Amino acid sequence: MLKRNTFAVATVAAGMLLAACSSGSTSGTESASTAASQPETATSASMAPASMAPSAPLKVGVVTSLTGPAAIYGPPVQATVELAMKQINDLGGVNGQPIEIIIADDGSNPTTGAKAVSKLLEQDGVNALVAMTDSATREGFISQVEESGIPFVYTTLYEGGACLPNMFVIGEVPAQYDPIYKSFVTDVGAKKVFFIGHDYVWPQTVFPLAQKSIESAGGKVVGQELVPFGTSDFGAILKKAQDAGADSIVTGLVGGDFGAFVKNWRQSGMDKSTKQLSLTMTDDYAQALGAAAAGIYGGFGYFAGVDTPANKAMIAAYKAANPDAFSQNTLTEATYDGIQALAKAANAAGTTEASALIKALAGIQLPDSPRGALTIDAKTHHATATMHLLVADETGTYSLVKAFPDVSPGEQCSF
Amino acid sequence: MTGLEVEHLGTGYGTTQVVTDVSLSVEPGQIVAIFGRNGVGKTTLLRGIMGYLPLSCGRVLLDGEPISGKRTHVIVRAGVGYAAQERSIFSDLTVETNLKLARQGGDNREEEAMLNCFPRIRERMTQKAGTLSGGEQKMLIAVRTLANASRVAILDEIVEGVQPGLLGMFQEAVRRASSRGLSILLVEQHLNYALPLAHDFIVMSSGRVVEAGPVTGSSREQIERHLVL
Amino acid sequence: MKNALNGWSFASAVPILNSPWWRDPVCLLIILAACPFLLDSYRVSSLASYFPYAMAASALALVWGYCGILALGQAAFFGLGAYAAAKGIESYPVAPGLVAGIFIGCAAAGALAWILARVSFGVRAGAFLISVMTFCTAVAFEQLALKFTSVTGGQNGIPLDRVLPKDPLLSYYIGFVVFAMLLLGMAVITRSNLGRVIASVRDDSMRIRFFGTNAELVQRRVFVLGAIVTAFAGVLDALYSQIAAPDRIGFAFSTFIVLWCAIGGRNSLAAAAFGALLVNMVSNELSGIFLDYWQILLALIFIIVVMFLPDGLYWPIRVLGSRLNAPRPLQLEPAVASSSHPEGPAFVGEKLIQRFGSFTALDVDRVSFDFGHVTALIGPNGAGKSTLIAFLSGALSDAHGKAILVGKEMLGIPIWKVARLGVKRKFQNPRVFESLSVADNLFIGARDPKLRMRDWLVRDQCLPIPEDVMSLARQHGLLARLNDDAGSLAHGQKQFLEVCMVLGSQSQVVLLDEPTAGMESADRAAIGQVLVYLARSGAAVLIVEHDFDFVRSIADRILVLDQGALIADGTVSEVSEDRKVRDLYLGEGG
Amino acid sequence: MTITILNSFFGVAVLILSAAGLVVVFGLMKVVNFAHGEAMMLGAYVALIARDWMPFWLGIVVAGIGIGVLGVVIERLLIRRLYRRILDTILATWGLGLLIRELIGAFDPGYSSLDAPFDAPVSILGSDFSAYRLFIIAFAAVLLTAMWVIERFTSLGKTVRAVISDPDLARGIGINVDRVYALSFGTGWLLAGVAGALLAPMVTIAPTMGGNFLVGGFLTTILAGPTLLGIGPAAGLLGGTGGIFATIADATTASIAVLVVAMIAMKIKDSRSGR
Repeated sequence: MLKRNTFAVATVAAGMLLAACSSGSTSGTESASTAASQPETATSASMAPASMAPSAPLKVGVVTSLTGPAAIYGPPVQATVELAMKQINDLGGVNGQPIEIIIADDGSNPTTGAKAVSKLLEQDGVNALVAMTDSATREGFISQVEESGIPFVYTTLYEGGACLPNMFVIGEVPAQYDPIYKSFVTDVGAKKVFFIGHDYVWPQTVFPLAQKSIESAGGKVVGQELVPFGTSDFGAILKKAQDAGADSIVTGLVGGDFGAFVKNWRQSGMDKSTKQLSLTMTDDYAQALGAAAAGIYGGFGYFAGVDTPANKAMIAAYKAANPDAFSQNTLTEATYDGIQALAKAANAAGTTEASALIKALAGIQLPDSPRGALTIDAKTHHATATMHLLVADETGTYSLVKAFPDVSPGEQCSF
Repeated sequence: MTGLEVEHLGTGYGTTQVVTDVSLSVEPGQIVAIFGRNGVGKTTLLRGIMGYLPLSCGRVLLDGEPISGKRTHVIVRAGVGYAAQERSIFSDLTVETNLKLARQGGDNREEEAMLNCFPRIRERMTQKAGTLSGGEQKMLIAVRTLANASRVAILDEIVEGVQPGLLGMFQEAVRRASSRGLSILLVEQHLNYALPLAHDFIVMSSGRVVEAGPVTGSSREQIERHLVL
Repeated sequence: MKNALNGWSFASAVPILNSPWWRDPVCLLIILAACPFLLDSYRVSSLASYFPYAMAASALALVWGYCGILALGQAAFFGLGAYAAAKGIESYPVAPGLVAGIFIGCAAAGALAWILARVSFGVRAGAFLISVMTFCTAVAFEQLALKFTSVTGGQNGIPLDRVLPKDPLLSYYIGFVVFAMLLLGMAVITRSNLGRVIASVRDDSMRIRFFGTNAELVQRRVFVLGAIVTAFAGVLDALYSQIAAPDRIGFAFSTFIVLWCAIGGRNSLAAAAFGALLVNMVSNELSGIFLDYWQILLALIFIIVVMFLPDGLYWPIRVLGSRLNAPRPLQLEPAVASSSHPEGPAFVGEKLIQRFGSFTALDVDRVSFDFGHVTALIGPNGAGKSTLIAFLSGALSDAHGKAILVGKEMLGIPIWKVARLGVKRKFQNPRVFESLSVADNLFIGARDPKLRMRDWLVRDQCLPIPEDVMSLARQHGLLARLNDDAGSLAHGQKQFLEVCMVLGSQSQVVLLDEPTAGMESADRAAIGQVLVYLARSGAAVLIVEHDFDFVRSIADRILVLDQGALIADGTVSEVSEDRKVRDLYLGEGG
Repeated sequence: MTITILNSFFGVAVLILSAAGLVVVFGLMKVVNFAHGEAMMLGAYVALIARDWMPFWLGIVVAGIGIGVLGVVIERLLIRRLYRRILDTILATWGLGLLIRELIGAFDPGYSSLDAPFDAPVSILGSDFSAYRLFIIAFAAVLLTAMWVIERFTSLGKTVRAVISDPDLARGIGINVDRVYALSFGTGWLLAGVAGALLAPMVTIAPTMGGNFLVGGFLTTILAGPTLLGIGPAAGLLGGTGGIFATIADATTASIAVLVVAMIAMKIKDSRSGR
């Protein structure tokens, strides 16, 4: 009944790390971002300032959840990042130097995440940052990132609207789901939709937009229910959906609760009377659910079955390096793209200096991304990319229902 | 040899030796009383016999079989009843349950007999034992111990705090138990109660036996000499 | 003074090395003050960000270690502080916003704690109640923080702009100074007179009521104080982490505060703070290397500490400290001649009835005893003697009748108020405060139970004790063991200690339930002498006793109870002639 | 309506299942087992692993026995040293839970799924309801009855209470104290293992899943009090509150309502018990 995943936050102790203020590194990079100046070396010996020297290697910090409730997401991200690093270095590295990657754990919570970022910035002296974390964690370290001035690539699908001059987003934002919802109504036949999501900012932002899209396509939203984390009994909620006459359900549930929901849904017999579009069932999750996932729709920028040569090559290399690993999914692939984008930007700029990197990242194109052509808009700093409406089969493998190329992230930021 | 035998027993708490080289024996049907001032190790001796404390030397035999080293509940199940000095009742449970829990085997004939000695306990069967007065609690302990011991009963100051008028009941109960062949070992301060009962007496001082022998007319003086010292 | 103490002087018996109250906190603070010179700037800023945790752990040590309240929801207070600070700074300019945040956060935490304390403490409340209540509160608060997104930012929390200076050193020392002030402030309280009372509440929250202390009030105040300090820590945490997030308000974070406190040492404020800093610093160092294994190791360490080291990692210091630096004992000085007692009856009761279920334990038509006399209460087992003593000390809340004690109607008055009428009680089995020193036990017995402002700050080093009580204590070796924990005394010495505690307060009415049980005649005589002396100086002494010879030697008047009723009342000779008494009690009847 | 009522029953049944082992351990031994959720989690894992080797039902039995044996071992190593230190048992078992969770987490980050042996909904008074949910409700009812029988007709409960209140005395009247301790604790863990395995098909199996059951189980246990039977009304009160508020409001409100009701009920219960 009462279930915030309270006890699950096992790692609080590991981290319990607060956002301490950055010291010398901040001033160093700030001055670097305005004009290439001499690095300040006095305050922090460990700090290798992002200077203009082309000989400086690209040092990328990657923040993700290796422990805590979101620990499910981190390890495949780590494996994917390592793959990207290897591939880049095999092709000669960045500016003739091998790219360096340092992974840090955010412990699935903001304070640990902030600590991890301050370690990357101050101790490791990274000159670019990639994060695959939830929004709460991102908010915990965002001010540090802003102060540091180094390029930051955020690779999680999120609620949108995070804007910093030095931040770039690869990952779906709600506006990009517009064609997915419309297709769910028109192509799949969802007429009366019920929303079920966790009670936090992402579903709270996503559902009103989804409602607009669904209604503009002729569908109707008949109800919405937000639940606390750790909910595993959805009986009362499914009853509400049934009473509301829903013929389809859109779910924005994260973590283990989604699996519990799917079982509740099946055991109640509502899988016969309703269709489900999940905004969170990534490829690996669908595979873990197996037959239970059959018939559930998904909408993502990426899925493991994307039919491009780049994707097939990437998956083959990934499988070869990690035979037992989880399948690729939209989160891992976006992080892969993030690393590739940084490498490409650094090569284009010919330096790892922050302002040059940021300039190069704005508007950068990855025509051969595994998910298809991808562009980081110079104006919004968010990615324009392909979206896919998917449906899972009996083995929990997604197949494509419909693809929507070059979907704009919409009004996010304006630089 | 039958009954309870203690040979050169030494025991104590941790590294502190409290009881040294105590030997005694209690034949079936015999009553032996141990006297001594406070803190001479009487209770410690009994706890050693009962297996609560490890023995540093010596051994304890029950009907010729060694029982020392065995765990307390095994010793009790072998037929040795023990009434500790402290309030040894389960105060949250009823009198009836207190008796029932201690019952060894299904037979409660002896319990009935003992309840006849202490009719007050029978009246209080459904009451929680903690609500009994101090003297009634002692009666309950006496019933429980004497009814369930099949070979040896060890009573540690069973009449402490009992009003003089009731001593007779306790004497009667102990005699009755003795008459069915129990070896009975009493630890007492109350000479008036214990001396008329006992066949043999032992006086302890500083953890050792300082005086022992059959109870005779002059025993009282012998014992008092040690107690007054 | 020397003369008054028959040549005994404590000054000469005191070891030269003292263990000042400030030793632990100051050692910790000196180390922390030096840290910026020993660590690199990244570690300095890490360490600074752990000060709020250290404060929360210290506050829990005060509440749990010193007062025995295991609060499982400290994070609710911590989170209130953090959210209040975040809302304040979000809504107003930084300075007034911060002030408002501190004020509102601390006030809200204090109010919440007060409510929880009202609900959870009391004569009849179980010790476990507060743990359950705080547990539920923390879980509920986390739900609330997640639910009311518009106020709390939900899962994302409320991010803050930087308030603390960018310079890591400056920001470190700001936290350090705040931490030092709170730590020293709490340390002053724990070593004050109130500190002694708090510890006695922890040891036996019921017994202390019979000395006139409103234990409930003490618990409540300590709990509220701990909540306010914790909320303040929460404010500081929001400033360092620049976010107020729901993971700071829930049960998980509460348990980590408990974990730090237990690992460091719950019995010392400084040790608990040290535990928080240590665990977090080590986590920080190891997290990059083997995070998973560190979690497992931490859990193992915690289990081991709980099982084997109740003092946490602080135990070697504590053991060494108590060996090397015995704390300075109280100076006992003979009391000024006690105030004159009133004449006449100390107690008059009419139609007193006490039932336990269907069992009538007490049913007395009229009973009284007087000042200036030793009155003995005798009767067979189960006659209701202990019930009457319990009644007179205020421990029976559902008795009926009319009872005037020291001129006041006493029915329905809580125990501690009855005690403040000047009534002290000695229990049948000795009940002393086992973890307090013998000196502190005597202090608890003799102190004026009213808590004054100075009791929060000052630790009295001198205590007036009646001369005869002092000689009783000396005769039985208590004065030689003033520094030892009362729990380490032998059974008999505990009896004497409790008698001395009861007599030390110079109460007008003294109730003793078999004070001489299990004692030898010489010791009995000593106690008897004191009681007679006490009565001669005007007090009313009521003593339950079995030994009629002893009663004969001290009592002026005897009350005889049987089956809850008073069957005789008179002088020794009157009662021993009484037919009913002879029949019933002495067993000499037909 | 039918479905709403059945859902509430199900909520109550889950509370009974997750509290049963806790009630045995707390009610009889006065030990609060904060590792109970992790014991359930282990039960679910055993059922998950057993799936590849044996039928589902046999897996439940294996989970019960396996976790029960583990409980006996833990009692020997850990709990035995903490009797009558009730607050320390909270801390020690909480640390134990953390340890178990981390150990499992080091091997398996989670999110496995176990299928129920029968998954199809059945029709009750015209509405579809999960057959497995019905089974859980029935099982909880049987469990409750069994507890009542044990409490009412055997002296087991009293023996255990005697042992806890005065182990030395219990030895002195011939009770094998060590065995009683171990068996009671083992029974608590056995029930946890069975509950975890039975509920596994309803949830996602992960190292962190135990926490979800502990809060409800803990509150039910505290309200249930010293008798095994109290679990029925306690689970009814909390589950009913949750069910009502989940229907008329939303899930978050329901969980807060349950906490508030639990606090009020706890206060009333405590002032009644008079201690």
